[in-house]
Amino acid sequence: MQRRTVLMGMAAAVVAPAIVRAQGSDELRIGAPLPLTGPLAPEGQKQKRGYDLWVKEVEGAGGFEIGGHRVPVRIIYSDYQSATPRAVQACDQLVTQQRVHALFSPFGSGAAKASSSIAERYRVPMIAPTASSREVYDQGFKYLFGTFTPNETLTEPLGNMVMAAAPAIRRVAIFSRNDLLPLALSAEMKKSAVKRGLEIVFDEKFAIGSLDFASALTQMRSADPEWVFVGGYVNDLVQVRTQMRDLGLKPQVLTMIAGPAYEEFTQALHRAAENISSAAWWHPAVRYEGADIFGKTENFVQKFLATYSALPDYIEASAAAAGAILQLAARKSGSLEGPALRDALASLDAMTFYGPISFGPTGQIEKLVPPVFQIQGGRPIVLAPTSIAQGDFRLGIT
Amino acid sequence: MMAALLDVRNVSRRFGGLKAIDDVSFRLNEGEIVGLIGSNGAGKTTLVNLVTGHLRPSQGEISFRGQRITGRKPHELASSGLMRTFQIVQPFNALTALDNIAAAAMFAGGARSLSGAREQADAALSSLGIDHCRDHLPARMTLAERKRLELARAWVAKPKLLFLDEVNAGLNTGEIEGVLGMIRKIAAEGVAIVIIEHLMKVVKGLCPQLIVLHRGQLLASGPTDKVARNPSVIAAYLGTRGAAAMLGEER
Amino acid sequence: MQLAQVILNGLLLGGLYAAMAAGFSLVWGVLNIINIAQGSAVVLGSYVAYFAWRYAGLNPLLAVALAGPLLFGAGWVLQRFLIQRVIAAPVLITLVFTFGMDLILNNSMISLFTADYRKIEGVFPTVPLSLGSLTLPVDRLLAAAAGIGAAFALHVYLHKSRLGRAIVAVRMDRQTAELMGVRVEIIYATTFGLGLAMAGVAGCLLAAIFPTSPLNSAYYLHIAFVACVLGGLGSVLGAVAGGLLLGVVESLGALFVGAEYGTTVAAVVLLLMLFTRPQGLLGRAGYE
Amino acid sequence: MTSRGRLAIAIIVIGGLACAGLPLILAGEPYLMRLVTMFSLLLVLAASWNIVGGFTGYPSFATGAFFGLGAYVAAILQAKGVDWRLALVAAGLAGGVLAGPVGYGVLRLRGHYFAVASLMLGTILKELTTGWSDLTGGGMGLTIAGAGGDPEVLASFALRVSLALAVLTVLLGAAIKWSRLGFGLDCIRMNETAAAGIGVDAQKLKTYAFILSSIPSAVAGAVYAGWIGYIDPTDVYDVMWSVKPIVAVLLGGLGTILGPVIGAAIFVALEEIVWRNVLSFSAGGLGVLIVLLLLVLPAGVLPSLVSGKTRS
Repeated sequence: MQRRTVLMGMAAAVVAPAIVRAQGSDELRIGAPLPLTGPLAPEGQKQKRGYDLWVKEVEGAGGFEIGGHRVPVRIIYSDYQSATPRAVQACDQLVTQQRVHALFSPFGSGAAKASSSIAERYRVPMIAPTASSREVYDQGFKYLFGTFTPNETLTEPLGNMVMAAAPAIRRVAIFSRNDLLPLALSAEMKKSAVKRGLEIVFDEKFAIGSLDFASALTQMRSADPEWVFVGGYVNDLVQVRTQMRDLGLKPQVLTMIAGPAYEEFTQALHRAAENISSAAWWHPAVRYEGADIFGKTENFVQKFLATYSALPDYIEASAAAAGAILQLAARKSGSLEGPALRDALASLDAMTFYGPISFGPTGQIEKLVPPVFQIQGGRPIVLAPTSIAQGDFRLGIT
Repeated sequence: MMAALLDVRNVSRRFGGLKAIDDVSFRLNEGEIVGLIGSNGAGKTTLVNLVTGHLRPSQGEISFRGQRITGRKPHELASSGLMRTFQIVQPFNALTALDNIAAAAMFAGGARSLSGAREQADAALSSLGIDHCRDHLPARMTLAERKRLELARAWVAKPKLLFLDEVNAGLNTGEIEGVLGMIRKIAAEGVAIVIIEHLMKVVKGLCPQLIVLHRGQLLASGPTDKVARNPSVIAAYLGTRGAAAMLGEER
Repeated sequence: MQLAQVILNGLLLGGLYAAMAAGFSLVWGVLNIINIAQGSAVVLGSYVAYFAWRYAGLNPLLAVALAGPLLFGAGWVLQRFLIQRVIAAPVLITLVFTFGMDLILNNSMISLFTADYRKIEGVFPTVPLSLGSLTLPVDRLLAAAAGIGAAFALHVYLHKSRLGRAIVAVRMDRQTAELMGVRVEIIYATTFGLGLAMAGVAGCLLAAIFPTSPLNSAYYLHIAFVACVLGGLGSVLGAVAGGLLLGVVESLGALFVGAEYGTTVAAVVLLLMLFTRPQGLLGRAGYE
Repeated sequence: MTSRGRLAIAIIVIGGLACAGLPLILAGEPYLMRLVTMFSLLLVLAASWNIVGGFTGYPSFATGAFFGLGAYVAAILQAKGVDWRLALVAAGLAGGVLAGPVGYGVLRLRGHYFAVASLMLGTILKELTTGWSDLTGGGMGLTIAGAGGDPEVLASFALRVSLALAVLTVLLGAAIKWSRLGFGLDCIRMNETAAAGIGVDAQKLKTYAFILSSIPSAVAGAVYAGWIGYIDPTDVYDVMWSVKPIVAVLLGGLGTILGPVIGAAIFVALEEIVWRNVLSFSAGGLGVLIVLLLLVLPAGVLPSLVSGKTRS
């Protein structure tokens, strides 16, 4: 009897480190591959700011609560240099080497889609804070969860709003960066426009990294559009807007996604930013009473402002929300085991500072209503949903 | 009448506005040894470049062994028996003397394997008297040895016609004798040779025939004794450094 | 009318390209080195202009007086003490060497300044000039004019000053120049310095119009390549012609082929040029 | 037996042992497996670049173009349900078919002009791939269907295929260097005018070398695509795929048969150390490596070792 206990104890001593490593109840490790260098570096930095704020908040609360006790949380970053395959490798390495309990996906839909197969292989839950395309979630994977609604949830309310304000509008121009998200948004924009009987008079793409758009915009000017939709990232959009002004191109409605949500957009353009309409998955003007670690949206915005001296945008909020969501799920599951955590995420239905969180069968967020907004008086004013609207839609640009 | 080995008909070459070679015609028969002379800038090297395919004629026709070769590439001509050496030696610097020659045996001489090519190269080295350089890199060889190496390389290619572009330039009298010995040996095998040379003594000793170029035009051609006494040839040479040197040596 | 506007856009762009290509072409022609780091040097010039504007309110067109000498000094030192040690090496070695320098410079800028795009704002009037139905943005007009002006200044310097003439002499015939007592290492260092100074100048002008980020460097390098080959190696005026032509070709390409193929059109033009007229529009045949 | 024969047998034996043994030894070590796979792919690119850059002396920057082409050809075919073996063969063929006319054109240029032209090939292919989004997915990239399944199996499989390809490419290099073609390439590198003068058809031999060099590069791209499971134009046409093999060969020894092997090993080791320790300066670290290498050890490790031995 005694001998048996000793033997078992010895066996346990040998096996124990392996169990501790696998369960890792001593700390929570999250793998986060980020594009800290390369073309996506600005976006990668935003994602990192969101994560870091969340970690700081958790540390302030004395740790991450799991199964009745608190453990420190550690995010293991890995720079994938804006190269998607490197992101996939980084995910693999984070799971197999660092034995992380969960993954925050790399930036954007393309990288999220590519790396989600790693999460699926090793049964490690992955939260994608910046992936919106349906293709990402249509792979039949069980371990992938995303905090962005599909792209048409941005273009449809925009379409409604523009048609209500200017029913006479007929001619639409679409100009898009030849890149995953902007192309997907433009495709949805096209659908939304055609659905409303509008005519697409200009439809072009520009290469990633382009600085000069004068020729294409000259051509666009000749097509005489009333509504111009531009898909791209903040730098592209600032350039397109400046060069539109230089060429005297003044449509009644100018919609740009996904840059006007960033503070640097209005800072760079000043008056030229006025009346540009946009939509995003989140905006600092929204108001939710969260059950998560940040609680009220105002609270999150305030803490972000205090830490980074800037207003958070939707990427930063979504990244912080990824952490908050993981926390809610872990509290529910009481375990950091992949399958248990995954099940808790799948069945989650809670309010956060970011908005209502519940994931559909594909893992993409449901219920969240992306706000439509317009730059008015140098800052973004929410126009929809009506519950949080701060102003009315205005026509014309300077 | 037997077809000429080389037939150059009305060949011209312009560089921009300058006529480097102007309507030159001549013929060469098998086994003939001809001196090609002319003052600096007369167009000798240009003419060699035109015949060996390194330059394309602006006008005119060139035939070799009865075939039209105008515009053919140098490597094709080398493989079909038309070889040359360069005024400035052009060895393969990282190959030993043996392999320098073996390369020519392989690509122009028709050797099937590297070992076969090296056998031919060894034979050439010893019969041309430079076997002591067999395993040397060109950088370790004297200028005279490198000139001989270039000759050996041309020789193993088994040419029918060989252009020698100032093989003696920069050599002393003793070294020149050695090179001349090699040329005679090659000539004795029935290879036709065109020698570009400044030294009249060398030309007279080797070449029964002469071709004289002056400002891109053919000034005279024919048996050496006759051409050398041609008043227009002497007039063209007088007053130039080349002529002075030539006359000095004749004395 | 649309065509005229597009050509005008191209010419305005081309003025900037000219400044970018002039220094690159000079270095290539005289030192027989392709400076892969030229694109990053242009970005460095842009940062000089950006920070001078940000902290001292300096107009980016005037920042030229700051960035030019600064990059000249950096280029002089780099050439004299680093590149000089591989200058006689084969093309492959010098290419890979300057590529390594580019990686260091570019990554250092990302580390120091981040990859964020920075934009100079509010210096130039935002209302464009009108010429009939043609629109002429003020900032672009000034920057393009300054770009061409800088290239012409370099041309004049090369042909009128003592040192400039020595540079031209070394380009034509290094050995003879050496025999005549020209100290070639010093000429090389000066040339490389001038090359980077032109990059710095171009960077300031670009900063006036486009946002600055280390990520722009590859695009700038591409422009310098194509404009330089179009115009002819080592010829400053050729680079101006090449830059203007490239600007127009790119703009027309965007119009007729599609905006996303601008770079492809330029690359194809470059290849055609290399095959048919490698000496460029105005240049003589180069070193090889 | 000649030294060449011994070297060839050594490559075959050691390479064969590595192909058979390493996947077993490294089983359960995903990190090391990935490292060795990365090494093998770099070795393929280095050894194949060496044929053009080392043997022939033409500074090609087109490796990345063929790597990317191979990756896309294989990925598209696999997406259409073609067997992976056929996809690899097709990728190699596509590389060779493109290399023929392209090589014939650009190899008439020399020095910098050749380098620039070869670099442009990658730029053009990258933009065409991005633009032709119906076929290639454009900027959205392509996911390779066969990449799912058990990660262990896939990793071990990728390791085996890339190792085998590396051994074959090194052998190809040896076979070329010791053949009539290699002798001709040697002559072309040293003196193209003189080579023409002794009957070397430089244009033809250079084009052959370019084609033979492109085929393994394209197949390497195909293996990479299947291994990673997702490709996009900015990644597979990255200029780094052209530069890293050059640096590896310069590290090991330009124009030697084993230089690429040694160079690729040192390169992967250094890159791994740099990547792990100075995350945000990884590209700059590579730059420092390049500059130091060319200043301190311009001949590469292998020739420096050999000449050091003969000196002492």
